Amino acid sequence: MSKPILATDALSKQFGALTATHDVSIDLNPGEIHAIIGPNGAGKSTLIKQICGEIHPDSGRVLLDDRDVSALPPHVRARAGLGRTFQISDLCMEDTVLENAILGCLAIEGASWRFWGAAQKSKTLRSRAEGALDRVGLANFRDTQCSSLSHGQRRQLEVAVALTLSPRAFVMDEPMAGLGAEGSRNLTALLDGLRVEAPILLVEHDMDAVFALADRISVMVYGAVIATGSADDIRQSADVREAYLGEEV
Amino acid sequence: MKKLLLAASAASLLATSAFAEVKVGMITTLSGGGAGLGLDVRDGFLLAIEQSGRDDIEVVIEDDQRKPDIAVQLSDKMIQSERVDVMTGIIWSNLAMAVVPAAVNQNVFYLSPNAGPSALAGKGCHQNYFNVAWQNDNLHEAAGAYANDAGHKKSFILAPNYPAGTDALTGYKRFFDGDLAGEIYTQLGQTDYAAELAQIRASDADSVFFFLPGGMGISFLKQYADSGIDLPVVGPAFSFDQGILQAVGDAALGVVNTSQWNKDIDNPTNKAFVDSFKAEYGRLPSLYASQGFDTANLLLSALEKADPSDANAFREALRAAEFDSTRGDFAFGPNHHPVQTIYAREVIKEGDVFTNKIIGTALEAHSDAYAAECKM
Amino acid sequence: MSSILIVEQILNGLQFGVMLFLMAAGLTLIFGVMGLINLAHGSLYMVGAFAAAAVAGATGSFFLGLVAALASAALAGAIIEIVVIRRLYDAPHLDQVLATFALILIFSEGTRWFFGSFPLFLNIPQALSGPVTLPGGIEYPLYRLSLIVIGVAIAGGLWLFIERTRIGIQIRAGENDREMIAVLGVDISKLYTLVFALGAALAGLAGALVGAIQSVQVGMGEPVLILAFVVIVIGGIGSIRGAFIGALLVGLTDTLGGVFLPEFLGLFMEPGAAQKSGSAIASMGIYILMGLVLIWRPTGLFGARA
Amino acid sequence: MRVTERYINGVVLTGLLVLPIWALAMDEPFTITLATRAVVLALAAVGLNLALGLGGMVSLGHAAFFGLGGYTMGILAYHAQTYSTLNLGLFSTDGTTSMPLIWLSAMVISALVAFFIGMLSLRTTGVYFIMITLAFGQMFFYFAISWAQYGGEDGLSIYVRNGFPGLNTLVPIQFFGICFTLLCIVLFLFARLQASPFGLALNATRQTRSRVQAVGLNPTRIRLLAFVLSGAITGLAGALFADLNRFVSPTMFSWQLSGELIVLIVIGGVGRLMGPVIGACVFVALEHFLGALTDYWHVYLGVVLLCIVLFGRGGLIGLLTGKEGAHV
Repeated sequence: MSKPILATDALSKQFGALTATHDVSIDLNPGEIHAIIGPNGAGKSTLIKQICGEIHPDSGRVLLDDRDVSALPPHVRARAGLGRTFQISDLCMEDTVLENAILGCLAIEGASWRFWGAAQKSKTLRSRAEGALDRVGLANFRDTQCSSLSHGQRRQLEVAVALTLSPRAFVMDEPMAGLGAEGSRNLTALLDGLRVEAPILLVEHDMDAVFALADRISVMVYGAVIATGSADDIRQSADVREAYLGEEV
Repeated sequence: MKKLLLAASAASLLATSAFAEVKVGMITTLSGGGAGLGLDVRDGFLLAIEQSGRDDIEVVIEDDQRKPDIAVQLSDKMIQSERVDVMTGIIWSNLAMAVVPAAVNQNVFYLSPNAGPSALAGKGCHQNYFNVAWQNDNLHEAAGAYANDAGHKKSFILAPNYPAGTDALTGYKRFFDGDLAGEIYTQLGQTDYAAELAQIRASDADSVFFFLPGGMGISFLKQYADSGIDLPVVGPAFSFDQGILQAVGDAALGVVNTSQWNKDIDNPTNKAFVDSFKAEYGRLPSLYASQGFDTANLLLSALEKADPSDANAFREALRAAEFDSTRGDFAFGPNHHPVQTIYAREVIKEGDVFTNKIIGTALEAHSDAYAAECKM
Repeated sequence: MSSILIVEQILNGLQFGVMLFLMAAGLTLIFGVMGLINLAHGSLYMVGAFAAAAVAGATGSFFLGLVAALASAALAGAIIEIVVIRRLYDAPHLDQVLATFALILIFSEGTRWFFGSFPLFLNIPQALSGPVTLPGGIEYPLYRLSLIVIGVAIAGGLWLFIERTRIGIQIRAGENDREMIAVLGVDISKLYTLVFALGAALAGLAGALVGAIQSVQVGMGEPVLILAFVVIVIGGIGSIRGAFIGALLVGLTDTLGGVFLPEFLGLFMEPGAAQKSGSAIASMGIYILMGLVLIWRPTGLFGARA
Repeated sequence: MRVTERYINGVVLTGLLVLPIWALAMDEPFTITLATRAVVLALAAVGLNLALGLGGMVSLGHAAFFGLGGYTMGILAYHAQTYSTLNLGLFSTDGTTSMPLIWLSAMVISALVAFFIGMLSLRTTGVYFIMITLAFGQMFFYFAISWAQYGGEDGLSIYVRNGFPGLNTLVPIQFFGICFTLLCIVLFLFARLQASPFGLALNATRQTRSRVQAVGLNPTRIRLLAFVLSGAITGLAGALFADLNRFVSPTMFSWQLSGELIVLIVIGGVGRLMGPVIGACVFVALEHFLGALTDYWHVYLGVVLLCIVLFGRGGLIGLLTGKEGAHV
């Protein structure tokens, strides 16, 4: 087995009496989609936030390409190669689609301290941004103001912005949230193709999508990972059945 | 009253009035916190102009909002746009410092109805600048002199931490022969004096001198009266003026303050002024009103003799100061600041109204400490 | 420096702090429940003082003056809430700052229009005037002592009101989740008007109480307003407890700094200069305090962690 | 009729240039002074607009930089006029009356102070940011009041306007020309910056901080730089304002002035290139004409402001173009 690109090592986080994550160790290998599922409140979003650096764990480490990034702030982790999407679309609503995509290119092109010359006229920025928009199918909307996009298009744009970073790994927090059946199908197809570029850590409630996409699935309950395995393993796991269905073994 | 105001505001709108031969620009504080003083100066000034019966004097009135930058802007307007011959009206020293030096250097005459900063009395004096009120230190110096007469030996003195406050304490100390039990600079705009009162109580002072203009003085006196400290208090007239005495109330009764004017000064001009002011505006005139009235009369007296376009003759006419002042004798010293008598007054109650009564003379024919520095 | 003087100065600091609390409590409540920055809170303080002065002047009763202050400030608060503030709850902070800045202009000049440019008279009631002797031989004005007692009593009452009454529970719920209490059938707009009027009444009461020992004049609310903001920022915006602690801290820092800093500098410098620089630094004291607190805890002492 | 923003910008700048020239022809020098005042206030507000309109930093303490610029001018000119030496420990100077040097000093000093204030304030957000900037402004205000050496609350008068090579700055139209040129330069730079990659990033920090982090940018550093630039521009305006009045005083530090700068921006339109310019013109005009009509003009100003906030989202430009302004 090749070395994992992203890994967590015994991440734990308490909020008062509430255990958000307990001793979570998961990894993400090249070329795979690793899905994390679990009931609401299981700590999936908290886990993502710890991986991306928005919340500091009480103990444990986050490793990216074998490098300990636990002490780094979110933007440095993003530069190091974490491409993140948000559960609730987090975009610059007053800006156009293209501007949102260009924003994603600034760090990697080292352009954020350029004060001269219009961002939109920079060839390097523009070609990278348009490439990503093409990829998710938003090329025709690039001059549309983000606030006039449909919900599904915003989800696509989230993915496009993450793509512009050329990340080592994607970390996606419920990308299908709020999408209809057709939207989910389109996005599933898009993600399916993305894993070639970088592996995806996918938190998702849409089980059709998860079982269609995931190479591996981890199940989180009450902040702890109770099972990890292929789709079939998880279907048959007694622990998972108990957690979801309350069946005694 | 209405008629007067109308005339004034109409004047300020109609920039060019065919028959006006003399144009006077008045920049004063008519809105915000210190508006009371400006209103009094304006009313006193306009009263004198009206009584003169001259219709060839146009007074352009503008509100400086007590902001120096606005005052400078208005001064530019008066000089550049209205092309006034004479300016007057400024209440506050800092505004005067911002406006006067530039104005008098542009060949405009300035007659100060209130502020008298030391810089304009000494090295910065100017032949076109006349102060009709006092040099800032005067009333404080008189307070120091009065404290000697009253037999005070040890004073506790306080003033706000800004230039006029420093001048006040310096002025008091210049004439006071006794020792100081304490010297405190309070914050400008401070409203609570509990801490200072505690220090006064803890000291071995036999008298208190304070200079706290406007609302600060009201707060101080009320709190002083309530603190149970019963040392005699001396201050300049500013905190005991007709306008604010009613807001201080009983707390001010018996306090001695120094002033170059009071409504009971016995001369016909003053009597006529007090009566006509009451008749016109329905309130007792204040110190500031008297200064506005005197300023206008000085101007009128000079206009009788010369036209402002003949600057030298007009200046001589002003310097002669041949007008009947509400305060009796009035003359200018070599630096164009008044040489005058300063009285000690006591706060009394007449019926329902708090007012002042003269109890003695603090300084006679008093000039100021800076006149020698003035090279005119 | 005698210990009597020190105790007296501490009492002064407490009295100042307690009055600041009355201002700050309303501000922080309004921010906590409605998320609104109200720059016009100082105007309500002024309204209270003017109403008290006018009514006490007409009737001769200080107590009636206080009632008038409470009523008129609450009424003014309710009116501006209904006419203006209500439209600003979901607006960005910038709009709130601006609209309430506009209200200051309207209130200040409006009051001057109505009452004239001269300060009004309001004196302390006969029964509370003069000093009393405290244990230890400290002479202290009875009225100021009463202010401390009234202030602490109101703080306690407010705490009981928020913690123990039905409306208090709704207010606390409103701080946590606006939509939820609307779903639970609470008339949210009435609740907001009520909270706003309550905050206004507290400010008006503070204005009347303080107006009796200070000067009742246009613009009196603005210096206090800024201090009250410093208080709630130190205490943590939205926290009544924070407002109380913050108010006492600010009151004590301001009073004691103004007295002891010049004394302290006097050990090294000549007295006149020590006086001047001491009071200069003391006047910046509370802002320095606020800066330090925010560097240490960016959301104030008792603020919700960001 | 809806018009484009570009068209409005052109009309406003042309109008602002033509008015003083007309006044010159009509021999109405005071109108030129008023126009200069509007231009200088606009410049100060353009500075604030960089922080507030683009970066979403609602600073209620920008008077600090305005005042610093003013005092830099006042102190340098004071020493030059009195032939005294200003000793700053490490180095000393005899002051200067050269405008370009004064501008440079004012901008450097304002930028340095903005850096320190920004370092501390940008740890906070929202209301806390508003309040902490207000507190810093107040600190400077009180300091200036008790700084007796430079006049304290009386302020500091310089009797002659500072010089600019080849021009007579005391002639109103020439001084107007200097201020107007500076405004145009700053507006041009502002427009370039707004469209630049940095401007895009800054604009994004206003809308969503977490998104900016997620794309690998440090929002605090971006905001800090914007705050520093903003302070420098407002400081420059302060120096010009002081020269316009030939006078500086602590009122330049007052929090009402910070409030007024925000008012200017909102009247014109938040985050718009010309928003502050339009706001300043309207404000100065209101001040002049309403002030002449009634002593109580502040009441009307308040009502006008309220209407803009409640009904006129996007300011005057928004009203004319039918587009909302930036949300802060």
